[in-house]
Amino acid sequence: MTDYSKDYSKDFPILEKEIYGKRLVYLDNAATSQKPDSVIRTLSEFYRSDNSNIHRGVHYLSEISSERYEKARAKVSDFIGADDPGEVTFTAGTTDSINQVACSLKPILEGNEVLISGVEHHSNIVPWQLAGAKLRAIPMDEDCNLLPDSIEITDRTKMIAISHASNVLGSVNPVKEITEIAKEHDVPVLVDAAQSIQHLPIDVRDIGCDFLAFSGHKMYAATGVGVLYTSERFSDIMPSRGGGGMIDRVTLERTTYLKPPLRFEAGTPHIAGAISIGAAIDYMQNIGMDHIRKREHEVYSYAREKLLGTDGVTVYGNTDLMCGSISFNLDEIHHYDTGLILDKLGIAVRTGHHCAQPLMRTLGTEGTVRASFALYNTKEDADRLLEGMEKVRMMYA
Amino acid sequence: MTDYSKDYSKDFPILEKEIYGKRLVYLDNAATSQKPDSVIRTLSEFYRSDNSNIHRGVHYLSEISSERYEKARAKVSDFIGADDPGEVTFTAGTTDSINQVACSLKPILEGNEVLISGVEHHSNIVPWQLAGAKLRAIPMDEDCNLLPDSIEITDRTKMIAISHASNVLGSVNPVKEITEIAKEHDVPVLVDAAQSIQHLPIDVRDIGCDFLAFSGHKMYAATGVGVLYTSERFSDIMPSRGGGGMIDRVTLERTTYLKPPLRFEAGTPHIAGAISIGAAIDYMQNIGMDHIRKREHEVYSYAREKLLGTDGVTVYGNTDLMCGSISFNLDEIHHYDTGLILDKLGIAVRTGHHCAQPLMRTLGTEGTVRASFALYNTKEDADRLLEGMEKVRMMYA
Amino acid sequence: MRDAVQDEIIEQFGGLEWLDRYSLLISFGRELEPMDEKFRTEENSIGGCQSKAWVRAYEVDGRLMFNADSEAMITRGIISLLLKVVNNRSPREILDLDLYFLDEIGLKSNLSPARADGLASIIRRIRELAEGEVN
Amino acid sequence: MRDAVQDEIIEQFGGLEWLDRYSLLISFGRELEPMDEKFRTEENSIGGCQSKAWVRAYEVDGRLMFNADSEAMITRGIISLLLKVVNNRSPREILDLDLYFLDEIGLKSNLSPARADGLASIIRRIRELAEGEVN
Ligand SMILES: Cc1ncc(COP(=O)(O)O)c(C=O)c1O
Ligand SMILES: Cc1ncc(COP(=O)(O)O)c(C=O)c1O
Repeated sequence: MTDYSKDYSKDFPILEKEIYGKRLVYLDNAATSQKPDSVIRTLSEFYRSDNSNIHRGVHYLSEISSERYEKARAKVSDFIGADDPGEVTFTAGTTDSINQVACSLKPILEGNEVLISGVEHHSNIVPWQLAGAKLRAIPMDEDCNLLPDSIEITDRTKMIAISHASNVLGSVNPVKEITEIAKEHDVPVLVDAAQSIQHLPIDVRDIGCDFLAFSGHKMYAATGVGVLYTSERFSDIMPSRGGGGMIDRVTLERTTYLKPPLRFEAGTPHIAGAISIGAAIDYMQNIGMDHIRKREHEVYSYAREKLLGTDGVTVYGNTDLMCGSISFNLDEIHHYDTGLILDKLGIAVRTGHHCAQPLMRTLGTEGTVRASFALYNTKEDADRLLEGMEKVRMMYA
Repeated sequence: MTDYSKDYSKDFPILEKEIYGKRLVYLDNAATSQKPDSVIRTLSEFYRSDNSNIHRGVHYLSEISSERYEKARAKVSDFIGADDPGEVTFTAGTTDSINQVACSLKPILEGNEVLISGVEHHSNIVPWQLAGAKLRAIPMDEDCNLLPDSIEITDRTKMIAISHASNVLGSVNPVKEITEIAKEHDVPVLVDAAQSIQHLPIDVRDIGCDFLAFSGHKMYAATGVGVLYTSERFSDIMPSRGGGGMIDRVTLERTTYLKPPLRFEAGTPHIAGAISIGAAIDYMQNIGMDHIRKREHEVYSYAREKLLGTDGVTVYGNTDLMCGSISFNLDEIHHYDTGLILDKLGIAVRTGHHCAQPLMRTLGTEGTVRASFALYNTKEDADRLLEGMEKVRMMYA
Repeated sequence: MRDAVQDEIIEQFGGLEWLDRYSLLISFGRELEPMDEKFRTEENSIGGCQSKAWVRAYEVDGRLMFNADSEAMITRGIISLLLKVVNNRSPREILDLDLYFLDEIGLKSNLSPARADGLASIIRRIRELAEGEVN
Repeated sequence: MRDAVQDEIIEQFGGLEWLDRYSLLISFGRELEPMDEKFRTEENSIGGCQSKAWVRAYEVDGRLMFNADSEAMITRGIISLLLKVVNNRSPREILDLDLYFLDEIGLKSNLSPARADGLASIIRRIRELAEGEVN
């Protein structure tokens, strides 16, 4: 029997903090997660004893750093079920990963079409626009759930780019159904896993996607680092960035490039950050991704049901499989006001458009209050949120 | 009187390390510098007590993180003499900074010409090639010193991109003379300050450049973060990356962007990394950049003169103002062998082409041994290097 | 220099807990005259805040009158205080004003440009409008 | 399975300090027959090392003979040891070989793909060449 009552918050130093005299209830995990002690210590111990630049270094520290960096790559590869660590590139984050794909494929995308959804984060919208593609959204039902059966792929559709889980609604999108349809038309699929990698077990072979993007800082690791999985099928696409570490031979006239993953890692990478992703994966795998999912689901559903049962609250989105975020508004009360008062009660939520303006327009609001959960959140945290909202309503009564 | 004998290595925990039973002599600073305790502690304390995503957060931690991030930006702005913090963008590193400029200006560069030098790092070569520009090198003398008087600017010259200091030779290039010539022809200038920011006081107004790029990890700060200074004159260029945080309004049809610096910072930035640059600047400014320069110069010149006075050693490059790197080879001994043996003596140097293949061809070698210095290196370190080289020679005698 | 309007606000907020301060701001916000729809233009709007906000100014006998609004009630409350302080002064006086009350009633952090409520932008706009009238 | 050639190498290096091991490798490197210029082709060259290296194989009576070279003397020394171990064996034998001597003489870290000497790539190439002969 798994123990759902274990208090993981003890592993996260910042959660001991009091804000305005109250224990911090951190529900802004979709923006960024907190870091376990093991990750923070990995980072400082790296700088204290192993730090060096990697690749081609002839000296001891460089060897150790290179090995630790490559071990982190292998760990990510296992964690997402890639065929080979060569399919894993370290980037600066989800946004960076998606921009790299959009930039590499620009010659194909320009003037053509990228299929996205109506719940996408700006980071999965703007890069495609900058690459010169037209965007079309897969139809959704009234709960903002994608309707894969309504996908229309034309000759001009050169990419399907879909978030695995919505950062606003928490709904998990049917990415596997989508890749199956895409395969029939031989259209590549990019999955934005920024909001799922920390909540659900992920297997790129099972999903069948060609690209997968996520951020370290949302999965208990450092800021400034992320991952781009690129299926071996796309190993020879042009790198989008040039610099040290990714070239075979450089002349002023002509340059040839290495194979992936180095091909896609121009310049000195975020070595400590990559290693911190390895440490974060260790932390999560020690608990177990299945356990994390079940535990989070319990707290998430509890909070969601309580919110749905509260008068005067609009909760957005609704589907079978959800994780992470819950978005809502209190009737007649601006999301910003709600957030501001919750803050003074020690409850950290995010308010606004959550970098998803097209979705906000669909929801008919300028913004929402978003409570987003991580493995350390408890039903008690949910109760604190609900009490806080009661307080907000009283202040406006 | 400044005290040049102070042992700054005490501030850097890794330098207490023994490698193969010998005190580590770290002379691979051009690849990456070590981090002072104050920077390492800033990083872990940030994650332990302030970590949050920034911008538009309504809660306490988000406010603190945002303020610390913006304070770091202001500190960088002061450090390089920018007119306004809005001219400072945090990037993933020098390579990333240069790629962003090349990508933003691609419409202007494509099919036209970028003037570089023959001593450039691949990171200041390949991005321009990827942007579709032709490269031409400013003529050099036999010591690989640029000859600004021989600069030829044509109608097709759309950018001059020059390293401030060579990562191989240590020679400081006449960037100010170059910007003056460039101004006459209204050609923008990018200065790659990856190898100067940690050694010399830098003032972008004095240099007169339009762009300045450097990396945090080479200036005592975290990996995965860098800076791009963009003169206000170029504040309206197209951002090269899209995503959260840099947009004003997004629709599937059309997106409008914020002003710099946010315009150029798509996605969650390396918040902890930016703050670590602030801490590194504090560390350097406490010592004083002038003091650092003088102190380093003393050690650097000592090492260089000793090397020049040693039989059977070829030292590359030679000019009045030098800093950081010294490149050399032992006659008849492959640079890799030299590096390998020095390593076992506890001396970390880098060997190979140092991401500067065009320069290697000019020097007529496949690679060099490079010893590169930082503020914590001493004459004793230089002596260890020289003793080590004597050992290498004996082993090959 | 101390200023009677600001001192009065400080006295009202003196010693209140955070939630009581917000309750007071909410009631000030409710009292604030809404800005006429026709003035809620792109030109009068303020960027950089999570809740939309608008500011405009008009002159009456050499003194400036401000009219401002926001979608969020607490921001409306702050705006309402701000207008009590700046309204009906000469442009020069406005530019010379030290808005110390914000600090003293605990809203100093709202002055950071990184703040979501955009108070810093609203104040900047007020100053710009006053500056436009000085010459 | 222990193997006489490897055991002999291990004995030679046994108990030596690092610098003495390198001296020994240098002398092995010096003894290594240089590869004929005509075989130093793109096809025979090994990527991923700091010093250029080349490997080729040829068959003699069902056994493989390797010929390899590097610009760096210590790498030549390691190559020389490696060839002593792999030369003159059947392709099957080569594929089954456990190169334990590298670990035991302290060169295990050279097997990491991140290593600048490319030893890992050289061994991979040797295996590939043997594999090509198995069927
Ligand atoms: C002159 C120069 N430019 C650019 C770079 C690239 O810096 P980074 O790898 O931090 O992006 C380096 C670092 O090696 C350098 O020395
Ligand atoms: C679904 C989704 N995609 C992309 C991103 C962008 O991630 P990052 O800011 O780490 O690049 C986010 C984070 O907010 C997200 O939620």
